[in-house]
Parts: sequence; structure tokens; C-alpha cells
Amino acid sequence: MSESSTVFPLLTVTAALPAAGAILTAAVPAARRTAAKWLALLVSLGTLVLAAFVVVRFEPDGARYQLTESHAWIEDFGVRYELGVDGIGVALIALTALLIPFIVLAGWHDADPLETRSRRWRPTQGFFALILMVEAMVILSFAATDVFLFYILFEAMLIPMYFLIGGFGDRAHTGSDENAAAQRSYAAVKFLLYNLVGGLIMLAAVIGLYVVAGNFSLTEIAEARASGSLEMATDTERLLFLGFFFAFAVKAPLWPLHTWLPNAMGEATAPVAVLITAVVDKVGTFAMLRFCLQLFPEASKWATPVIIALALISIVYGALLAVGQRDIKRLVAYASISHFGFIVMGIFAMTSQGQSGATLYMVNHGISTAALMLVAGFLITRRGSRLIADYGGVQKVAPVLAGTFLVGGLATLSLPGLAPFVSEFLVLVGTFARYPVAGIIATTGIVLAALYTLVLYQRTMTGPVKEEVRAMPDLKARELVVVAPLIALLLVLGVYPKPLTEIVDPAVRHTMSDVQQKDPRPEVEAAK
Amino acid sequence: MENLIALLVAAPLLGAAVLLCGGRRLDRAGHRLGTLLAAASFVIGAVLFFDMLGRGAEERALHQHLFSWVPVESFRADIAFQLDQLSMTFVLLITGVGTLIHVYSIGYMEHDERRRRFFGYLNLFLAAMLLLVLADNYLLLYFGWEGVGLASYLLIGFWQHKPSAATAAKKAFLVNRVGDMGLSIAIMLMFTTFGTFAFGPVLAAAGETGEGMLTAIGLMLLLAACGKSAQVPLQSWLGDAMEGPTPVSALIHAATMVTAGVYLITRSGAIFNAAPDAQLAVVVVGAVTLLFGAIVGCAKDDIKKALAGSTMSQIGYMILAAGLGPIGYAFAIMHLVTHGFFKAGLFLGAGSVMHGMNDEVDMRKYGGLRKYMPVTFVTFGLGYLAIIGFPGLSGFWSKDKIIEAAFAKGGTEGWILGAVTLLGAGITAYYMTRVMIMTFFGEKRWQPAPDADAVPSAEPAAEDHAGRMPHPHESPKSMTVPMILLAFGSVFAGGLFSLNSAFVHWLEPVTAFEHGHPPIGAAAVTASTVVVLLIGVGIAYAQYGRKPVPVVAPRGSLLTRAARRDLLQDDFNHVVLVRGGEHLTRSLVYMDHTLVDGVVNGTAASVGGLSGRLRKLQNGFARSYAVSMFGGTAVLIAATLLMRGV
Amino acid sequence: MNPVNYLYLASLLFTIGAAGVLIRRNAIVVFMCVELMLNACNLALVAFSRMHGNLDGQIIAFFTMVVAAAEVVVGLAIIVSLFRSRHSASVDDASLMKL
Amino acid sequence: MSALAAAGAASTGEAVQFWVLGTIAVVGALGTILMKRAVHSALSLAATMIILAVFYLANGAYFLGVVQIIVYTGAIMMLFLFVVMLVGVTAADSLKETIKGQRWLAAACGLGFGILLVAGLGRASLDTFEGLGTANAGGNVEGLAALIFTTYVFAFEITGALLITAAVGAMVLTHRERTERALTQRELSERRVREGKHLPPLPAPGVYARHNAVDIAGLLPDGTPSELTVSRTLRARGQVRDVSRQALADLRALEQRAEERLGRGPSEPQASRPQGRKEENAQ
Repeated sequence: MSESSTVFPLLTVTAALPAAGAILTAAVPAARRTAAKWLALLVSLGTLVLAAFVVVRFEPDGARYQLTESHAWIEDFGVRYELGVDGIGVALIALTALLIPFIVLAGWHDADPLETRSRRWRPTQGFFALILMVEAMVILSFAATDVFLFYILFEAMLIPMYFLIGGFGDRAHTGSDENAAAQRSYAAVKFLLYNLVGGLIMLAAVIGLYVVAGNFSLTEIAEARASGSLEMATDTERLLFLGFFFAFAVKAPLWPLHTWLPNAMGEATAPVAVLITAVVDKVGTFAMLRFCLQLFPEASKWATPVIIALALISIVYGALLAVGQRDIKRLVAYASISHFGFIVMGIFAMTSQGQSGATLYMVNHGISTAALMLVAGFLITRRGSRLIADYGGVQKVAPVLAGTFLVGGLATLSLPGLAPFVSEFLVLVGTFARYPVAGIIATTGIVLAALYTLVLYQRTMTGPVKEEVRAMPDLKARELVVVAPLIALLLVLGVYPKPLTEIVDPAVRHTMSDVQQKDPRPEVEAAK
Repeated sequence: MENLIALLVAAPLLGAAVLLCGGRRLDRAGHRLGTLLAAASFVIGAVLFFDMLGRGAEERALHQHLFSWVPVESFRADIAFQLDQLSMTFVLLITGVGTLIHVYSIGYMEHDERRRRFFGYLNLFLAAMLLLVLADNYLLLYFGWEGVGLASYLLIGFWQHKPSAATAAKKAFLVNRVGDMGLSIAIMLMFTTFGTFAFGPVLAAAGETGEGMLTAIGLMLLLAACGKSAQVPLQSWLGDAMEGPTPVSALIHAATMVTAGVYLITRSGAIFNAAPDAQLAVVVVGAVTLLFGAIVGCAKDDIKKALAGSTMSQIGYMILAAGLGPIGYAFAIMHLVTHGFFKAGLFLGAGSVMHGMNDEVDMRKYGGLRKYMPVTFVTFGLGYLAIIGFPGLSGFWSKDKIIEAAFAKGGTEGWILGAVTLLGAGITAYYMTRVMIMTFFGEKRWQPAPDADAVPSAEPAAEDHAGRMPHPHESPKSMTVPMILLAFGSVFAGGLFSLNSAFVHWLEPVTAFEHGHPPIGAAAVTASTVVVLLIGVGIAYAQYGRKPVPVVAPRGSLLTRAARRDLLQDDFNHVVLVRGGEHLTRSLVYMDHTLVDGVVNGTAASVGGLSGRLRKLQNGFARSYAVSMFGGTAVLIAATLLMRGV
Repeated sequence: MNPVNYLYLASLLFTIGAAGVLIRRNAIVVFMCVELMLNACNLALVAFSRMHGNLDGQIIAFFTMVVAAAEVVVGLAIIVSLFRSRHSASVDDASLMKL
Repeated sequence: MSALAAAGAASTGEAVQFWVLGTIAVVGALGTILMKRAVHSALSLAATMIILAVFYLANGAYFLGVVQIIVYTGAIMMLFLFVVMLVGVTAADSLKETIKGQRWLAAACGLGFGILLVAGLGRASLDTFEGLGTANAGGNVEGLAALIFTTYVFAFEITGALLITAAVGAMVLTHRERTERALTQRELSERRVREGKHLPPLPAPGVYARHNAVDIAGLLPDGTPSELTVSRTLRARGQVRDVSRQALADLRALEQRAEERLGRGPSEPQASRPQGRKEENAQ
């Protein structure tokens, strides 16, 4: 890409603001905990505003990558600090910037120190600083068009996440504190190891790509591939593809690389769990769409059947396991695995419906999971237990909580009128158009989704009121502020997703042309 | 004028939004607002109706395109409405009956502290149902389809503290979901086949594709219809759905929602007409359900469940008729409408009875109620006559036509179907008579209601009556008036529709109509119908009218016991699906923990062990390290030399 | 005679020195062996300088000597302090690298 | 040996010199690694180094040759000897191998390495030797100086820095700061009393001494040698000479010589000797 960078480095600023905010938040003295919270909230809101600018400045029908910035970084290896967003990136940046304020707000009290150890002991500051740091990295990775830069972010993200999972566990744990701490660190280490392994394999592939292509610029390589000036031996391409895909599949997570997610989401606090599944994991699926398909179109097509199969397994398997869970958060985690299966399937269905559906799915799943998980978090903090069996009849004592929980659940089972339905149906249609059998099998997922959601709702919210929950207070103002906008968003996007699809579609069209795929034409037309 | 269509949906939707988000301050006025908006919707419907009458038969259909819903490349789903005669029929039925039931509920739910939410749900249902029938493409229809499913879920489980209610609601939703699977697959098939799923293009192009594809689509649609309309094999939820408040049973599970399947099939007539196999499947499903429901209805002692069985079988009639193709569509819809009237009436009557009997639902504990609640008795009686098809009443006209059409199907099929429908009519007469007698005639068999916690505590007026002898009384006006109106409907609607077959002509532009000619003349069919009917009534009277009804149900024959348990179909589900599913999930959870996770942990452990072994090599003696260094250098040199050499 | 023999000699000495480093336990002797190796290198360098006909080789050898001197000084100092602390000059006694 | 410039090809004289001295050098090297005592190793290394110096000269590296003799053999090797004296002979000197398989590994590596080097040299085409005639034309030292102060000036400076650092480092390492005042004799004796052992001064060595024998432990009444009598350093070096047997042997030798000196007649011995022999036979 040429040196021509936009007048105002909007993307950099959008990512830099939370980063700076993180440092400031971390610097807040121990006594001024509330100040740190407010600071974090304001910063995240500011980022949201900047993200809104990004969305506005982005012209759907303009160039493929917009708001581009390009600066030399490591000349010797042709590594450049290269940013640029297509519709997909814009959508996901918007999602990230949108969710973080809610996460911050929902985690308002999650990191309050139970005891004051020392004057320098300030977990709260650390908690919010880490969240902001993650936000910065995620946004930047959605905007990075330099493979190496992306890789760095992809890996660096793990560090704050590791501390968020391992350092700030869910206080509603079963058993002794030591036991809980052990489980928490186990989850954190598991998360780290899984993603590191994936990352290392990806690193190998990145280096391999450099050896083959001679630079790291996604745009240049993609153009070279498209124009045919850069030939790759079939095996090379496939190996590189697998290297990239493995890392993304771990992050996504795709069966059978999924087992870190339930632990991580179960042990982390609800907001962090949302951060994991709704924001960070999206980087994986996003990267599949942006890097795997653009850089290795042939290999992608070659691997498609296997990946579709894995995605199918994830869908059904995740849903079935969700049915079998006894822990609310683990249930949501497995539900997410099922949903990620849908996303991956949509991406590799290689139809425009599938891919726009997948992109929408990323956004909608982010919102719906956030709604469900955060409400679940409120529920759990009230009762102090994650076990479904410990609840019952909550609906009677806390109707608003139950109502929001139900809406979140219905979104998860993708009820029409709520955002996830649109994306899920698009994915299904897109897949069905090319792989009818897969499409049909995947539809069983919607029944299973209904099963685990409604079972969860029934066991926790309905039935006779349990003694422990009798005194449970309903949602407080802060919590309503968190949940209400999310639900509103779900409804709006469910009925009027057009703005989103308009941003996404051109990018999808580009991707489709990258992989030289056309939507299968309907029989009737084909007959004519 | 077509801009009004959106208002039809908007009015109840607004009501739902306001009532559900409104909070407690609306508790006092909530029900009025809900009823008002339902009525408003009805008025709009009526206006549109008369406007429609004002136009010629062909240009009656109205279209309104609000906005594009999901535009992705060739995938175009719009929020757009289509109001033709078929939709209009439903609109009037839904809003009309809906409004009446709103009114009824005002009285019925009076003592429930969550009445506001109840009305919110009812409005939500109306909106969804209207969306379903007004949609101009299948995806939007799917929207409404799931919407009504949601509403029914919420309403069945309205008394959520009752585990049975919660379970029933969940069951209903799940079974419906299975059906929805069919619908969504059907839509995908349409999209891949026709490149669209709007009614117009799809139905127009139906002929252009292979019959196999059409059959597939048809069967998928049928699956959907089975789910929503409680047809075998997806009927199991309807019985349990009676856990919901009675008005809900009347509105959703008798008059409107459960008939959505019939609407779907009729609406997709073009597809079915071109796919005889699918049609056959439809007919078979209808016939089977017709008998199934009827038999179940005979065995139930719970008045609502008995009525539910009858609903099932009546819808079986409609489905069957719809399966007959052009000769049947019109009658299916006609029976649907009349059934909407009298079944709603019957349910409201049942509700009124329960209202008077501390929510006792067991008919064996009724008896001789006609003196205590005359209005209920009369209206219920009229409904009863209508449903058994007593000549001159609504049910007679519609059902008789269906039986004729069944015979007119021709060939052995025709005979079989005709026989089945006739038999069904007989059984209907039997079980309805049974209900009638057990409830209103004979001596009192009232029992003190069991104490409150066994009985659903929040069912209105339950606590205060608990443990005391019931003192049956007529229900308040708000409840009786709707019953009376519905009774009128159930008496005259059929006749009205059949005046020089107005209804058929009304629908003809939408569902092409061709006259079916039964091999035996229409008169003969009618005659036989009446005969069968009388036989059924006679048997019932002999069994229940002559000798006193035992309060505790006798063990009964094998068939009876099976029928009491919904012909064991439910148990089958439980054993195969529920148990099996539980085992499957449990084993999967175990596998996930041991196998998938185990592999990873195993690798980690082995790596640890290996490194432990490698540690032994590091003996800490500088000289041995030096050796290794030296050896390494030697190897390197050797390597370089070899490289050079090569 | 071909001066290349000097190189052979150098390599021979180097090898001997290396072997000595490996088999002797006395730190001082080990050091001597290191010196021997360095000297061998010097010889080689000098021979090379003769071969190429310029003095760079000798320069390098000179630097080697300087560095060797420094190394010896420091090394011996270390040995002395080690001996003071643990009354032994055996390299095996300093097996602190063991985990 | 050429006058001022090592010619490309070596003269016969140089050849002779090479073979003779080269052999000695190798022997010296072997001695370095095989001699038991560090002192001997040092000396044989010195020999090797001197020979190397000669070779330098032969190769036209006059400056280096001289430096080799002065710096290496003169300074560094002396330093070695000093340290050896300081440390003395230690148990580490024994050639016995303590690490299992170390020696074989070392031998294998060394052999392989050597073979590799030789092979490498053999493969390389090193037949053309320019000779230093031109380079040394202006004198070897001048040539080196010209290079050092032009091309290699930075390296030169840095080596200067290195040397200084090394010197300082050596001082730091070896210098022992005395933190507390040295104990006076009185304090020492008081401490001895406090500790309650060896109230009297340590027993003296050198019982049975025939020369000033600080390394002979004194004998306790029961005839066993007492370590206490020997200085700590000697003990550390393991240089305590075993007394009991040695001393008796010396005693016998003493008596014998005394007899010879006194010149006893052979008779008694002859008389006595058979008896003694008988006794021996009897025993």
C-alpha cells in the first residue's frame, strides 16, 4: 500500500484512546477506586463515539479498504504499520466499541477489593485497565491490514485476557476459595496455552508467508494473488492456510479445540466472559474471513468440506452439551460454541448470504450473548451460585430480571424479530444453497437451542420460589442501563438490519470475488 | 387504504409494548387499553373488509410494502403485507374472536395480580398472528409463525410458578420448533429453487420446477403445519397446553393459532396442487389426527383436555380438506371459521364453568350445572350442537361439505376418507355429548376442592375457595357477553356462509375452487352424516345419561386407558426423546471432559515427563557441558564441510 | 616443505588443548589448555597472514593475545577467589549449574 | 630462516626446524594436559609457547614472536606459576576421572574434531603462499603499526579499555577487604579458653624429624599421627606425610648404619643371624 494515509489517523486514534485510558486508569491511586471506574467508563464511551465516526466516515460503496494508514515499521522485513477497514471490520469495531461500556458498567463492582491488603493494592484499577487494553488491541486487530501487525496483536491480546481470567474470578464459586483459585488459574492457563499453541503455529505460517510473498501487507499479497503475479505451490498454500486456520479455529473456538472456552467463561466474571466470547473470539472468525479466504483462496476451497463438517459438529455438539450443563455460565459457553459453529459454517459456505450472515452473526451473537450473560451475571451475583439447580421461581420475585433474561435467551435461540434470527437464517440459507445436507443438519441446531434456553429459563426462573431466592432484589438502575440498550438493539437489528447489511455486503462481495465464487443460481432461473 | 394494513398489526403491537414495558402504574388501566387496541384492530379490519367488498373479486388483494427487511444480494426479504380474501377472513376471525376474548378475560383474570402482563401477551399474540396471516412472503410469515409460538409459550406458562405450566409451555415451544424446522427448510428450498420466497413469485412459478422438489417443499410445509396445528405426530403439546388460562386455550389453542397450519397449506395451495404425493401425506395426516383427536377426546375427564382433543380432530378435518386440493380449500377455511366460533364458545363456557367450580376441571366432579349457570349452559349447548354438526348450525354446513369433498376425492381414497370423516363425525357427537351430559346434566357430583397448593394457587379465586364446597354461580357480564356473541356466531355463521355458497365464491380468487362430486349424491352424504351423528349421541346418552357417572373414573378398557394417556404417544416421546436425549447429553458431557480434554491434558503431562527425563542429562558439571559444546562444534564443522563437499 | 604444515600443527595443538579442557579437573590446568588453544589459533593466523601476504592475520593474532592476557588475568583472579571460598580449584566442585 | 621476509615456500632449513621444534611443541602440549602436577603442566606449556614464538619468527611475524616470548612466556606463564604456588597442589590434580564416560567422550570428540580440521585443511587448496616479502618490506613492526593505527584503531582502543577493565576486575576479585580489626594474640588465647579446646598451643610437628619436617605429623602416645600438628594449608593440599611406617623404616636404616659405623665383627652377627633365621623359620 502506498504512503498515502488519511489526513486524520482515525483508526489509530480510536485504538489509542482506550490504550491511553488503560494506562491512566491503572495509574489511579488505590483510594480513588470509583474515579478509576468512571474514567474507564468515560474512555470507553469516548471510544464508542470515535467508532461512530469510523462508521460515518466509511462509505460502503467506496474503496475496499478505507481510512487506511500506512507507516514503515520494520523496514528490513517489510513489516508496516498498516491499517484499513472494510465493511466487516467496521461492523466489528463498532460492536467492540459498543459492548465495552456495557461490560465496564456491568463489572462495576466485580473487582472491588474484598480486603485492603496494602496501600498499593488496587485490583479495581487493574481490572478496568486490562479491559480497556483488550479493547484497544481488538480494535486495532480488526483494522490491521498487515499480517505481522495482526499477528502481534492477536498474540498480545492473550496477556490482558490471561490476567482478567486468572486474576478476577467469579466470586460465586462452589467450594473453598483455594479450590476456586486453583480452578481459576487452571482455566486461565488453559486459555493461554491453547491460544499460544495456535498462535505459534500461526507464527510459523506467517513467516512462511513472508518467505513466499516477500512482505506482510495483506492488500499487496491479496492483489498479487488475485492478479496471479504471486504463484503459490498448492502444498505450500495449503500448509500456510492450515497454519493460519488452526490459530483462528482455536480462538473461534471450533470443535475439537473448544474446551478452553467453558472453563474460561465459567471461571471468569460475567463481564469478562462476555469480553471473551463476544469480543475477543470474534477476532478469530473475523480473521478467517479476512486472512484465510483472501490469502489462500484455493486452499480455503480445498479445506471447505472438512471445515463445514467441523462447524456442523460444533453446532450440534455445543448445543447438546449446553443441554447437559449444570452451570449457567458453562451453558452459555457451550451455546456460544454452537453459535461459532454457525459463524464458521457461514464463512466457508462461500455464498454471499452465508458470509454476510456470518458477519451479522458475529455482531448479533456479541450483543445477544452480552445480554444473556450479563443478566446471568447479575443473577449469579445475587444468589452467589452458578448452579442452575440453586435457582427456581426467580420470575416471581424479580420479574424484570427474569424478563430480560428471557429476552436474552430468546435471542440466543434466534427468535424472529430479534437480531440473531436474521443472521442465523442467512447462514442457514447460504449453507443450504451449496451444501443442502449440512444446512438441514444445522437446522436441528435451532431446536436444540430452544431446548437448552428454555430448560435454563424453566429451571431458574419458573416453578415454586426457592427459599434462597425469596429475598432476591430485582434489577437495579445500573443493571437496567446495561441491559435495556442491548435488548433495544436486539429488537432494532432484528427488524431493521439493513444498515448493517449495507455496510457488510460490499466487503462480502469482495471476499467472494477473492475466492472466485458465485452464488449458486436458483433452479428455475438455471432452467431458463 | 392499503396503508391501514400495517395499522392492523401495529395496534396490538403497540398495546403489547406499552403493557409489557409500562410497569406497575398501568396495572389498573392495562386491561382496558389492551382490549381497546384489539377492538381498534378489529375495526380497522372491518373497514378494510367493507372496502374490499366494494371492489371486484379480482382486484381485491391489497399490498403494502413497508421496508426491506434482510436484503443480501439475491436474498430479499421484505416487511410487506398482502391482504387478500384469505387473509381478510383470518383478520376478521382473529381480531373479532380476539376482541371478544379480551373482554372475557377482563372478568376471568380479574383477581390475577399480573393481569396487565396477561393482556400484554394477548396483544402480542394478536400482533404476531396478524403478521402471520398478512405476510406476503414466507420469511415474514415465519416471523409471525414464531411470534405466535412465543406468545403461546408465554401464555401457556402464564402461571409460571406451576411446574406443570412451565413444562407445558416449554413442551409446546419445543414441539413447535420441530415444526418450524420444517418451515425454515421449506423456505431454504424455495430460495434455492425459485430464488425467492415471496408468495406471488413462488406460487406463480410452482409449476416450473420438478415435482420432486415441490413434494419436498410440500412435506416440509406439512411438517410445519403439524407442529403448529397439533397434528399427528406433533400433536402432543396441545393437551398440555391446556395448563394455560382458559381464555388462552379458547383464543390460541382453539380458534386461531392452531389453525395457522391450515392457513399455511391453503396459502401454499399452488405447491400442493402440483405435488400429489405431498397432498396425499396431508390428507393422511389429517385423517389420522381426526380420529386420534376424537378418540382422545372421548377418554379425557378433564373438560379442557376433552375439548383440546376435539380441537385436534376438528383441525384434522380442516387439514384433510386442505389436502383435498381445490375442492377442499374453501371448506377447510370455512370450517376453520365456524370452528373458531363454536370452539371458542365452548372453551369460554368451560372457563365459565371452572370459574364457578373453583377451577375444578374434572367433569366427573361436575353435573347438574344447567340450573346454576343458565347462560353458560345455553351458550355451551349451542356450541355443542354446532360442533357435532346439528343440521342448520354452523358446524353442520362446514363439516358436511368437508365430508362431501372427502368422498368427492374419488377412488378408494375417496371412500376411505369419506368413511373416516363420517366416523369422525360420529365420535365427535359421542364425546361432545359426553361432555355435555357430564357437565350440565345428571346429579351433582361436586367435591370440595383440594387445598390451595395442589391447585394452581394463582388461578383466580382459587385461594379463597380452597378447601370449601363449590357454589356454582353465573359468571359476570364481561364473561357471558362474549359467550353469547360467539354462540350467535356458532349458530348462524355457517348458514350465512353457505347462502348460495357466498364463502366459496369469496375465497375462490385465492384458492381456486372446483366443485367436488361425491360418488353418492350430496344429499346421501348429508343424510348419512346426520345418522352417524345421532348414533354417536345415542351411545353417549346410553353410557352417561342413563346411569349415574362414577366420580372416580373406572379403569376402563385398554383403549380407554391408552386414550387417557394420549394413546401412549406422549410416553413414547418421553422414553425415546427425553430419556434418550438426557443419556446422550450426559454421555457427551462426560466425553467432552475425558476425551477431548483428556487428550490435551495427556499431552501436557507427557511433555512434562519428557522434560523431567531430559533434566537428568544436565548434571551440572561444567566439563560435561563443555563436551557437548565441543561435540556440537565438531558436528557443525562436519556439516559445513559436507555442505561444501556436496 | 609447504608452510601449510603450520596449519596442521596449529589444528593438532588446538585439538590437544580442547581435549585437555575436557579431561582436566584442575581449573588452572584447564586455563592453560585454553591458552594452548588460543596459541594454536595464533599460529594459524600467522600462517594465514603469510599465505595471504598481508599483515591482517598478525593483527588479529595480536588482538587475540591481548584478549587472552585479559582473560587470563580475570580467570586466574576468579580461580583464586574460588579457592579461597571453597579450598579447591576443581572445576567439578563448582557444579552449581545443576538444577 | 629467511632474513626479513618469510618466503612463499619454506626453505629446507625451515623445514628441519619445523619438524624438530614442531615435535617438541606437540610433546609439550601433550605434557600440558597429561602431567599430574600443575607446575609441570605450566612448564611444558611454556616450552610449547616458546617454540610457537620461534615459529612466528619463522613466519615473518617478528613483532608477534617477540611479544609471544615477552608477554606470554614471560608474563602470563609466570602469572600461572604464581597462582599455582598460591593454590598449591590440590586433590583436583589427580588424573582420575570422576564423571562417567567423560574421558571417552572427550577423546572421541577431540579425535573427531582433529580429523575434521585436518580433513578440512586437506580439502582446502592452500598451496599458494604469497609470503610476506612485500608486506614486511617497510619492516614488520611498521607494517603492523600502520594497520593498527589506521584500520584497526578502534579495536585497538577497545582492547586498551578491555585490559584496564580486566586489571580492575582482577583486583576487585582478589582483593579481600578486612572488615574487622585483626585479633590480637591475647584475644585469640581468650577465645581458645572460651571454646575450651586446645588450651595450650597446638602440638608441634616433626617428631622423628630428620630435616625441618613441617609436613610430618607428630605421633600421639599410641603411635597414631595427629593431624593437628600439621599446618592447615598442608592438610588442604593433602601433603601431610604419613609418619608411622616411614618413621620406623628410617629408624631401622639408622640402626643399620650405626652398626656399620661401629664395625662390629661378623662373628656375632654370624652367630646371631642364624638364630634370627631360625626364629624366622620357627615362626
